[in-house]
Amino acid sequence: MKQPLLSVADLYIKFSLRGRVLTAIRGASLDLYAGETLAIVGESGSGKTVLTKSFVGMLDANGWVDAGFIRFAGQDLAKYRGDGQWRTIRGKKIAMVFQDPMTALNPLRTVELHTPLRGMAAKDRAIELLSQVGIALPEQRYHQYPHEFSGGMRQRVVIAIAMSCSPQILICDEPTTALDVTIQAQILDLIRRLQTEYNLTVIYITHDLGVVANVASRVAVMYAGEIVECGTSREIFYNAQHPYTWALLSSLPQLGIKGQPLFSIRGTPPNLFAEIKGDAYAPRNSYALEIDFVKRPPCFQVSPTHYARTWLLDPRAPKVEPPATIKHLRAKFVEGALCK
Amino acid sequence: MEEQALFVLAERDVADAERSGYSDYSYWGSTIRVFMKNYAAVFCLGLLIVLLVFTMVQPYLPAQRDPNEIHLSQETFRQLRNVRPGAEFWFGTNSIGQDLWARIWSGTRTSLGIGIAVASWNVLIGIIVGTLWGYVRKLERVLTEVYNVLDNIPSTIIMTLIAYMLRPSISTMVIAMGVTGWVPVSRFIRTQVIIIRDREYNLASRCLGTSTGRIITRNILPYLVSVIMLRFALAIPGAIASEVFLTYIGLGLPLHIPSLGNLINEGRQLMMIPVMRYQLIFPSVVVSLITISFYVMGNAFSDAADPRNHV
Amino acid sequence: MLMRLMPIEGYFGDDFDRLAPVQREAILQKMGLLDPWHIQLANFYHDLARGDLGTSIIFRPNVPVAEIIAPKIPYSLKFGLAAMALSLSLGLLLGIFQAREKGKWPDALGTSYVIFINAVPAAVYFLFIQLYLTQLSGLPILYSPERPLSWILPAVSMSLGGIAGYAMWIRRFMVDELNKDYIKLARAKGLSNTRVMFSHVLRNAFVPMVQHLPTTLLMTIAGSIFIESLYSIPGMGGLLIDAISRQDNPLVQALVLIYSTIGVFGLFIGDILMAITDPRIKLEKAGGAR
Amino acid sequence: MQVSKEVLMEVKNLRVEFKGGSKKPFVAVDDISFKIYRGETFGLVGESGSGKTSIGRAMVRINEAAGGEILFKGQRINGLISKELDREVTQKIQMIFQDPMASLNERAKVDYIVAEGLYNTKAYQSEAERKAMVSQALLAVGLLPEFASRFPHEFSGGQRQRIGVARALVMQPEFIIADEPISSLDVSIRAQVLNLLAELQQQRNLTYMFIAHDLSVVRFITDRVAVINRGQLVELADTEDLFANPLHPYTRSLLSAVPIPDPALEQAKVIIPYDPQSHDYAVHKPSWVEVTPKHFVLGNATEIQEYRQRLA
Repeated sequence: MKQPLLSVADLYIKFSLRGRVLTAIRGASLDLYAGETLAIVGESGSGKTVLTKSFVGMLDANGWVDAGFIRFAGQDLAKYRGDGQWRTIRGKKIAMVFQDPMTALNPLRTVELHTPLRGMAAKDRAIELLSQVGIALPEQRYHQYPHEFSGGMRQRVVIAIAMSCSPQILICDEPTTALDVTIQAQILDLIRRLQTEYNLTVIYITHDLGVVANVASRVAVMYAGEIVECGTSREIFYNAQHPYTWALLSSLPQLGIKGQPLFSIRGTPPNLFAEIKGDAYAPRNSYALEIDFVKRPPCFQVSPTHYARTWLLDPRAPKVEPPATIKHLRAKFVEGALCK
Repeated sequence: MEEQALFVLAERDVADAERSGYSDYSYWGSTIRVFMKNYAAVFCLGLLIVLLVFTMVQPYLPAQRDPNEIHLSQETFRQLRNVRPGAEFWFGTNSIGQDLWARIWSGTRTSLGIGIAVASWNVLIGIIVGTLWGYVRKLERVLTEVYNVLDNIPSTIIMTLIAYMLRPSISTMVIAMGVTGWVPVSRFIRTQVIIIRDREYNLASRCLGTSTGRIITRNILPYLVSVIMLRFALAIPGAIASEVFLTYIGLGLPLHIPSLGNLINEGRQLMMIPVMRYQLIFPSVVVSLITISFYVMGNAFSDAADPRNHV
Repeated sequence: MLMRLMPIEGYFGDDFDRLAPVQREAILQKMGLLDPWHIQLANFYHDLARGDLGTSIIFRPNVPVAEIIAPKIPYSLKFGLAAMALSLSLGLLLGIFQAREKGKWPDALGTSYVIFINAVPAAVYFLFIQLYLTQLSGLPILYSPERPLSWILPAVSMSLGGIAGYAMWIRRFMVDELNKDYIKLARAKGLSNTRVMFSHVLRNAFVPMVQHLPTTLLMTIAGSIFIESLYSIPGMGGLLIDAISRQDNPLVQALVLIYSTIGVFGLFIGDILMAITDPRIKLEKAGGAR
Repeated sequence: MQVSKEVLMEVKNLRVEFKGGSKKPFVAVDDISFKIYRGETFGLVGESGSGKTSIGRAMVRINEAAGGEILFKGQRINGLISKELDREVTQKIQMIFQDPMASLNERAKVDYIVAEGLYNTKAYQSEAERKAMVSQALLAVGLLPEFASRFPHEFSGGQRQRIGVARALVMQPEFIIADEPISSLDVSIRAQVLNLLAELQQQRNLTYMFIAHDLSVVRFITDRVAVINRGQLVELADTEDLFANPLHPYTRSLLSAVPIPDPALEQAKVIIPYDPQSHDYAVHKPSWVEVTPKHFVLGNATEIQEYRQRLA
């Protein structure tokens, strides 16, 4: 087994809001391997952004890592305090790209001033970066203000900035959600190209499973602050084990049959202020077992690369029939395995 | 093993998840909770209530004097001028022998009255003009022009001018301050209205055929309650300060109507004599307590009413 | 600029008319105040264009108003500018410091100061400064042109309101900017806090700040009326109070006109500064011309 | 889905402009025409800024039409119209908005929100009847009648969107414009709303216009689709026909870029870029042509020739 580049174990992140404590991340464990693209999927509030922000020490002032560790380059990032320490990591080893390119650039600064480099050599490097992210006429663009760029162009500039210190890990937080599909495809292409060129490791946060299918080599599914299922892209799409992943996949109109109702999840995610007993997904889960309301499921290993947190994988659990869409996808998994 | 028994499909109604989905958040509840956590503001609120109640009931308390009565000495029949604070006159007397304690509370009543009247007027006109300005596009140009004219002249100057033209009286005061006082309020309200005017829920109301008047009263004004209250709370100390200013430059109320501005002005004339400074200090302290309380309370309230500060 | 000025003068021309009842019939006639208002207005503009502001009636009878006011201007200007400079520099420093230390005790202290100055009527704290600071510091209580020491207190008092104003706005805008996405990005690319503060936050906070320059200017004007009379500075503010107490209409009117012009001018400068500091505004105009 | 040939809604040469100060007005929508038949779900697809929302808003008369006509059951409803028609249109044409967080009045109770249209059209006899209508609408969208006394912030995104549907439903509409009704919802909740819309259509014989940027959703829910680019319709066809035989290069490009939640298919897909310059419209102006029955496309004579060949 390869040594992970970054390793998170049993991480708890809490926030204090007006005297109450919210547990945003509840015991997440995750390994990131060099050169891969890991997609983190989950709905809003599932903690995917919070988790990755903790890798660069950018949690909001009222949040803190309560337990667990984040191991990177022989250090435990969870123990980092103060900006001085973080600046050795942030931007230089791990860089981040945010969702909305329209607000991510200082409107009063030209592109030139956004790059953290200075001097003549720096200018050449910046122009080189701009052309690498696919900006035409970088010499001219270099002196323009953000409002003179379109959304897709801005996102390219943001990516160029993130790349400027040659980081090892690039975290992309929903970088294409605010963009049109055609532009989205271009940006995804760009990220993939940069990845092979620079041997980058990419963490990709999104709620769009189509995007996941495009970019990811491995997928982690998050629900209510924990990682409920994690595996290679093929394993998650074609051989999902957790009922939440089932629900996500089978509620997609792309996979649905026209004229028939889609599979849908009822209710809403749990309140993270309250203590969660058992499985967080249980109240909305039509496959819930009694034990889901009592005891938190452990991680069950499905394959060396695939695990899921659901009691359904316990040998004592009854066999359940997954939704039709999932069975359909599983057929492909078996097919794929036979081809090999 | 007992756990074994738990490995059966749960017979629970998934529809229950629907019921548990809503939160128990309530806007005003949260506002009050956040406000109550700000002890300084709660203290100011308490102080204001006490002051208000006291000024209201003070004339009916036993052994209170008429604020305009000139007290004469029992023996010499001369005016009891500048008597220092003591058991007889709690806050002393002024330069013609009137009881400062009675004058201060009477003055507080006058000044607060002026303040509340002016603040109500300014906020009322400000809301009306501001909402029309912000919401009715046809009026936008005209009102913007009017605003440019009114805003370009220092309001202190306009106020001075009006007070100068009219005979000194309480109504003059109120008019002078009311002529331009609503201008910044309306501008503020307009900005707020423009922020919420094109939110989707207003479009939805228009789709449903809701009239403009109803959109303003049901969709827009309820969102502005907190900022309106803030404006109101801040307009009162503003009006009191203006009253002090006008009195200072000689356009204040006649002396037989005590007001905090009057009293400070009277006190100022004697301030060079250290033993008589109490005549300046007492009214100044009362003014400052009132204005600071309103200010702190108003700001704390607007912070508390801001949903971003709620959980 | 002209478009903005015109209606104001119209307003004052109108006022001319409304001021009239205070005066006696004879004077009214002599001044031509019984003419229809549009003729008055025309006369007023006509005179104004020649730099004639009318003559004083009571204060110094029959002396042109311009002559009375002219010698006062340098004093007011001197103190006005000194106060502006003080309030701008100290106010910005205080505000920036508060924003940096947001939530800690220096911030709370600064906020208390801002609340105090905004809430308490200016007259009250001006009086107390004159009363007690002169004793404590031994600075002169009245202004005298020969003693520069006596200039300190008036200038400082006049700037107090401005300091509070600038500190409050710059703090608020800096805190607003700090919450924006591009600050996240700037930090994510590894910039230090100090650099983020100065190269991004401060400059961007300045843009909305510029809009509030004129308001603060107006505050300084109002303050100057007090201060000049308190410290017996022979400036326009003191003159205004004198003119009011003696009911000298043309003089009051002329002073009011001057103060309003300053106000308008302040707003105009605000607009220009706004265009200079914000590239987006510049572009829009240039784009229209292209 | 049964689709009669009755035209419910017709848009003829619609033009929508926005005035920005003294400058030339910005043309959001130019010369657009289409028909919507009773009982069908008509999709309108385009990228951001294409003008799709402007069309929808012109149809509910929030945006004024700068030119052209909008006909409801053959009657013109834009411009000045009679009071009775205005009331009828207000009641029969409803809209569902994109953002459930922004489209409900936070300061009003659900009861008022749902009943707002009823108040305006006075469509009830007594207070009790109004209450009953509100409860019914809430039940129809799968919410409990007791929710009427609550405020919107007590609900989740999916529940709020259903309140928005109830608000439209209570008016007994015939035609509903759904402007990206699921794009700001969480993935897990989208299915709820899509199912609900489909179910209501069957029960009440509703006609929908479904505005979206997400082609996969459009494919799932619509019967016919129109593709709009920069304020102009470029292609209109039955949904399956359009997905099987996209003709216009813009449509082809859009279809090729749609993400598919299946790694094998997604990683194998080839994106066709679209270059607006590829059309040579200097000499031959494009026109709106029915290439095969019910399949319209924008193009000049040469292009249409080419499209026909491709289909053959």
